[in-house]
Amino acid sequence: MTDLFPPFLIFIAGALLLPLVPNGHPRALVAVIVPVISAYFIWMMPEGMHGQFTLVGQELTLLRVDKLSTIFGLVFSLAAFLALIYAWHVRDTIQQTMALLYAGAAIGAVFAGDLVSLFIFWEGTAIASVFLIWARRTEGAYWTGMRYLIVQVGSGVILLAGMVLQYNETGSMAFEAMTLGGPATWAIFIAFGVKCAFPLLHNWMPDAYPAATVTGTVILSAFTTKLAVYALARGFAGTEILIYIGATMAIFPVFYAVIENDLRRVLTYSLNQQLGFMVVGIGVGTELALNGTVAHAFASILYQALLFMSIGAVLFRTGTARASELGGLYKTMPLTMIFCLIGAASISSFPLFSGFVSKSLILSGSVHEGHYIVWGVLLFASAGAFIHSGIKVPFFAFFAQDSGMRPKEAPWNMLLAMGITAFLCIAIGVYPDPIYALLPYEVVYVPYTTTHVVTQLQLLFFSALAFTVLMRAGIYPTELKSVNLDFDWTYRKLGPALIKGVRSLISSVWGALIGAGLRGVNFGIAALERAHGADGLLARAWPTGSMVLWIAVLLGATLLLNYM
Amino acid sequence: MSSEMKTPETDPSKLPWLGRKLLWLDNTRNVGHIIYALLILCAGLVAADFMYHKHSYLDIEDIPGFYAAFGFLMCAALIVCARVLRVILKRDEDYYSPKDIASEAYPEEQLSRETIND
Amino acid sequence: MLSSLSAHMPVLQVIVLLIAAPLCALFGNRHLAWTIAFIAALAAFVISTFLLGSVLDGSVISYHLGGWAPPWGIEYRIDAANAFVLFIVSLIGVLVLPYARQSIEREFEASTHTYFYTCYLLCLTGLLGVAATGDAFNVFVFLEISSLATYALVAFGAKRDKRALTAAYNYLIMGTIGATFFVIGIGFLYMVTGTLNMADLAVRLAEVGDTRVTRVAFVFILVGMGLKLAMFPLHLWLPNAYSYAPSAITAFLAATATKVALYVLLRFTFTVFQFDFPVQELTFEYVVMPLALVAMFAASIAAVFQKDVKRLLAYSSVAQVGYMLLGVALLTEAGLTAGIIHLFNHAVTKGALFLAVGCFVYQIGSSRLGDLKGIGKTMPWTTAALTAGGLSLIGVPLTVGFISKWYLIQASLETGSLWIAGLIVASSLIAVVYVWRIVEVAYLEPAPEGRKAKEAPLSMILPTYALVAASLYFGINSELTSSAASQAAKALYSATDLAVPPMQLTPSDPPSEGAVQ
Amino acid sequence: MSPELAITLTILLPAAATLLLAVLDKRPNLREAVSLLTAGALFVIVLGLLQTVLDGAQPTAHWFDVLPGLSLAFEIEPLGMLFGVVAAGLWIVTALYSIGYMRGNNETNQTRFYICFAIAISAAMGIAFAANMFTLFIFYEVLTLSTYPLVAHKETDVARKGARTYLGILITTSIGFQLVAIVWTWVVAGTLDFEQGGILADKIDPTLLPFLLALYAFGIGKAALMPFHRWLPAAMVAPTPVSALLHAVAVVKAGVFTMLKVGVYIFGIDLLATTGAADWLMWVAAFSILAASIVAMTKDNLKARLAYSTISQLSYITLGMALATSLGVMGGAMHIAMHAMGKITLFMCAGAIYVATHKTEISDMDGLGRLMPFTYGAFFIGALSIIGLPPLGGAWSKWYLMLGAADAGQIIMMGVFMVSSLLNIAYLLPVVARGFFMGNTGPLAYSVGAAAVPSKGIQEAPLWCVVPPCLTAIGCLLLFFYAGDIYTLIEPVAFPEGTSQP
Repeated sequence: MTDLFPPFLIFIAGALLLPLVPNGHPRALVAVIVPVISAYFIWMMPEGMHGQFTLVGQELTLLRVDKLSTIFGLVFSLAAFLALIYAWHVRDTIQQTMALLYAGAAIGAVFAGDLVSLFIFWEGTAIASVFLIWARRTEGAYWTGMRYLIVQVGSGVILLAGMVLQYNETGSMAFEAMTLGGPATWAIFIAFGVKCAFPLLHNWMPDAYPAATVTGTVILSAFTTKLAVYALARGFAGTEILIYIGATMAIFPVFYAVIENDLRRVLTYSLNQQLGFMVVGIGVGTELALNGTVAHAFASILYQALLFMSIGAVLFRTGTARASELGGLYKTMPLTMIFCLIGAASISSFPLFSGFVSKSLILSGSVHEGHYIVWGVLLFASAGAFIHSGIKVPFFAFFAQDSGMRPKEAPWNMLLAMGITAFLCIAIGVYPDPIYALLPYEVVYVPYTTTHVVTQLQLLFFSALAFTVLMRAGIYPTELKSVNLDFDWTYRKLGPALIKGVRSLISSVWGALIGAGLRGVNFGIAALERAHGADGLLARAWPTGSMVLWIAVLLGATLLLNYM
Repeated sequence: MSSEMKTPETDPSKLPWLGRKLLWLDNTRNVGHIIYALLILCAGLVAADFMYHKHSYLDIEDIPGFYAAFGFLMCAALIVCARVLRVILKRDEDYYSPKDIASEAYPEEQLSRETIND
Repeated sequence: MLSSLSAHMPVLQVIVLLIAAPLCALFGNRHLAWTIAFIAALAAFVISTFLLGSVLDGSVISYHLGGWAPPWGIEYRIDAANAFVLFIVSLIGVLVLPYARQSIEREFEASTHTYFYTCYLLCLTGLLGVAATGDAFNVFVFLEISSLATYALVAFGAKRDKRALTAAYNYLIMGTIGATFFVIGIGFLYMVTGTLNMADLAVRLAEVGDTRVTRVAFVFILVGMGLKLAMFPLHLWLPNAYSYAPSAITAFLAATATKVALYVLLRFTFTVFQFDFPVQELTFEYVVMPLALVAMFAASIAAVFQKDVKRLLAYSSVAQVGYMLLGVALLTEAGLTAGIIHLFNHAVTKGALFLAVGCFVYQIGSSRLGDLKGIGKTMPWTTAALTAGGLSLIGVPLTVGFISKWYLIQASLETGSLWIAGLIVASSLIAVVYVWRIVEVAYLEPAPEGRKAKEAPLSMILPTYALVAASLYFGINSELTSSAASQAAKALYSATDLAVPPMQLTPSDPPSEGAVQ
Repeated sequence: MSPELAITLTILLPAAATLLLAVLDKRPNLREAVSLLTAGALFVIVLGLLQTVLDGAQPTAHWFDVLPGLSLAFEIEPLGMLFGVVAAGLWIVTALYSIGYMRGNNETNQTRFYICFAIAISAAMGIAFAANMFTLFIFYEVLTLSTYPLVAHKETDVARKGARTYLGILITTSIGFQLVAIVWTWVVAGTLDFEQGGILADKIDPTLLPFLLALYAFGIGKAALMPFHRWLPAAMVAPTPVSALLHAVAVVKAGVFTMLKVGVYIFGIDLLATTGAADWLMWVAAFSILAASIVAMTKDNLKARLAYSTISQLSYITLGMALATSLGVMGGAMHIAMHAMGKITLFMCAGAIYVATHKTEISDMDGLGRLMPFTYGAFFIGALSIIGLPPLGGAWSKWYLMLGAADAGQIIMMGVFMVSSLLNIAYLLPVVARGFFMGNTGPLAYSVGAAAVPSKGIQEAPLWCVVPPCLTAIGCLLLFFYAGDIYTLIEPVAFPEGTSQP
């Protein structure tokens, strides 16, 4: 059916093979090898449209290989590889299988050349990923998973609706650059937006990611949102509204990240924020900005994974990721701490770390196009990111007040995964050219200029200064066991309350109606029985006289009628 | 930072090598040193602004120490705002319970809680 | 020999039975009596089949009794309508006999069996005579013959339940009143026309036109026949009579008596009073139709609440008569066809049902619902027959009931009255309730301890199944019944039987003036 | 074999098998063999017919006239062929499954069960191949009656009550509304033959069309359009193979199939589109879809939940017809097959769970998935197909239904399909999620670093309860890739010559 072997099939084959391999190291090894093979295939694929075939009357293109899809395919394979090493110790067949399927679906989606195949993989990521949440096997995770799944599939059905409308209008299922216009493109846009966690559509993310298993969160953080970024970059590059959406996304999670107690949720908010940068880049839409988006996606997958891995390791050893319960772990988990700091430095865009060479592309891209306010906003967001992810996460986990916990260092596989990731973060930061070479457009950008380094360092160090000062002054909000209301309050509290109210209203009205109806029916039946039952008027044995009376009545009436 | 709570003493020999090396952070005075270092670094960076030709797109960037001021003020504002926001947004951990992960412990069998004392 | 016999078919239809009846009593041996009765009934059935076959093409047979030409002599006039009725009645007549032989064994003393057969044959004679004759007064005579025999037959049930006597008595009073009204009506007609031959009456009445006398005559005939055919609310005699009569008789009566009375009403309405007679339309529209509709519901609902299957079915019969009258009261050819086809279909169905119930009575001595729990496992064939008949009552496809419903609904829709169609199906749904009460009790309730019941004897099962088969066969292939019914309707409704010169079976007589218009 | 004989055989073969089944009452092995062989033979015959139909022929068979002008006659057109193949194919699976279930559960009256089952299939075949509405109605009623003993199978009070509701609603609607509608059609059109483009155009006052359609739509009680849906949950007292038969193969599919037939061949899509006679039906169907889903969410009994799910899914098909577009018809027709395959899987899994554990309530099933991985895996796949997710068959029917809605310009109806998918998730996947991940029964596959040793091992239901759902689950998957064949089959119906084809 295809002239090239689609990489997603490798994952599916791997997922099918996995349960047959003895659980333990052999199986973990198989799982880790799969993304390597996939990366090789992706690397070797020539550019162009491949894997075209017809399914139920639809022309499908399974493989659209160009620079944009290739780099996403590669980074997804890389992320899967790292996450699977990190998850080497996991012995849960479902998690293992689903992790592979999830990565496979994401890679499949990236190479999808038409909306139908995109939709197929789009839903695939939703279904496969939810198992990583459910696998936590708690009541809370179950409910979170249901919410997550509904939102994710919801994104899929909105995409489907958009496709249907698109098809109805144009008769084409091609997935090309679109212009926001009619309901069709809006639906597709919103579908992408849900997975990209646009403001107010973002709640699934802080809801779900902290709920997943230790390893699950690492895997989750890599694919879904970056896939959405890819889809937006492919379909809506240069759509102006994205700039403002992105800017909003870059700011408001910052506040939540600062006051959030659960460190995995802090990281989720920061992930959301990083997506904001990418979305701005897509909105700006110039070659520079798009390069920035792709580069930032690449870098952010790695450092975000690294951060999630390190906090995951803490969770794995201590049973909690709450800032209020952690602290002082640097003594016993120094390597994890260092990797966390590397991740933190990367997300904060310290020079020589990966964030520095990618984020600046976006900032430059926006300022080149004259979006000065947006530029300012992003600058603020960068500083904010440093506060909550660069300082807060490592500080409260590893330093701060000694919690008294003395966990062992993370297991070897986690350390290995974190080590490789950390190495990559630094490598990209130090020597970005290989990544730049992979970007969709020619890169004429030098990240390391004096101005850039100095200004960036100023920004970061003064942010750190502000943190220190306010911390010392006791103004910085203390970490407390708490949850913070977010927009999901609307569907976790308000919605159910409304539904409950409406339902009780309806059910009482309905109950009253049914009750009245039943009484009516019963009364009717009783009346019927009185009239028609054994001794009823209409069924009793009548004396002859009465019968004759009836004859007389009928005769009389008929005669009367005839004489009228 | 405050250490009202007495931290349990751990035998340093059981700590990993790197952990032992980092133990000097336990000392409050050393933390003070770090803060001084930070201050000096900050001052140095502002001073550096005067020593090279800034490549700027915006006039505002040309103000010496613009990024420093921007970073400091914005972060201070952010933290203050967040503090105010928390008053509005904070709820008990079991606000969404009993069907919420915030109010339940991570399942023990999926963890490998090992301490250095084991 | 055969040809001369065939020439006398119309009269033989009646005479054979009339002769056989006293023979039964005379020989005094119940086995011999049964044989005679059976042969006679079989002969009647053969004759009726022959007659039906000869008139299905729309022709008319006129037989002049004793060679006296009408309107002076008595004429037997066979067209599709009454041939069809003759066919049904004689069919049921012959099928019930083998059943009765077994059935009455346990219902009354052997010594009275010969009288039973005599009464049975007389009743059959009367019913066939009513249908066959073309003379109004002759109708009355035969009606009385059959009625008197019926009263006696119902009273035979007294051995099992004394209330049969009261029922028979009531029936006698009511039946007599009905017959009297009928004869009063005929008297009025004779008064204004001076003739009793129905064909002749039709011609002369058209000349006389719409007078008060004819109106009164019509009303008396209507009410008189309404009594006999159990038109609501003149049905009050029926439930008791059917409940307490011997099982075989219940089946026989339910399938035949009311049908013949309906035929008479139709004959008078559509043949005799067929001229432009506004009162007729008025009466059907404002009296018969509402009463038919009320019957469909009131009697059906009454059936739902009955605790005895026989009585339940009796009420159902009243409701079914409502359907027939409804079809007729639509006053269209389609409606009439529907009424007539239901007449046949219901006869077959109800016959089968009462026969099946009779099997229960024979085996467990009761037809109360409470006694029939779980009977489906011990008497599977009988219960299956009952169920099949029940499905037909409901009007499930592949049964005759469905055909009737189809025609009725079609007829009502053709007149543009969706609401009547709605009422028809609504009433059928009540039938679902009462039929399913039986089915559930018979199949799904656990059988009581200690009841010793086995399947009914073959001689009872076979006639039952003959009728069940008929009700299925004519439900699957309604070719015969529907063409017969529509032919009959044509015969009754359009004046063809007067316009077409009747076939002369008595070669000597030329067609009389009166008969040919 | 001539097509005419083949058609006759499809109906008579299962009917004739009942006699053999009755004779073999006391020899269960032979009896089940007969049941299976008949199913297999029937399927082979139907496949032969399918080939004929795919070649473009429309084989006919004429039995006899029941009423003058109204005959028992058969003509295989694509829609009927589709239904026929689905019914015959799934009968094999159900027959297999019945053996496992009935024996595993030690049910009584097994012979009666198999006999009624065979009659029901015979009736389903009659419905599928009917050449006119009259024939269809007859077999429709036969189906109702033959399934009554199946519903009442257990002969308990609950079973009796359920069966009463079942029969009551189906008979009431079919005689009360459908029969009237059919006679009405006969009176105005003079024919009841199914004809491409309908038989009612110019025959009836257009203002009356919605009423006639209402008589049909509510008269086809088997389509479980609200408010005449109660029979379906009531029928849940039946043994599970019956539920599978009722909810996936014969009964409900007969209902919606009739609905499609009425829409396409009695009214004609064009007539419905131009007069807007089906607009109201669209809303009623949409209401059914959503309301039934919401009710399903509140049900803790697995079979009851599936029953309401069926009500909802059936209205997809009704809605597809009511959209009065070619694509809607295509989607509706396709959904017959897709839903059948998915839902039969779900029911068989529910039955397997019951046989293995005697549990009926979802809240008691936490953790069972780890004991019964195959059953739950099949359930998962079936559920995904019902939800309409790729790569499972259900995705295509939803695709065409939504295209139909878009074509009709009914954005709201698209929204209904979308919301319904999400509701499907909310009530179907909890079973899977809780089965695999919740509760403490079953092996803990976690213990870090150690090989997973199942603590209790796998405790699946008997083999013949597990294999059939797995087969149909694979079927769901295959349908995704072979939906094009269904498209080709239905194409001449949905897009008769002259209409534009996408």
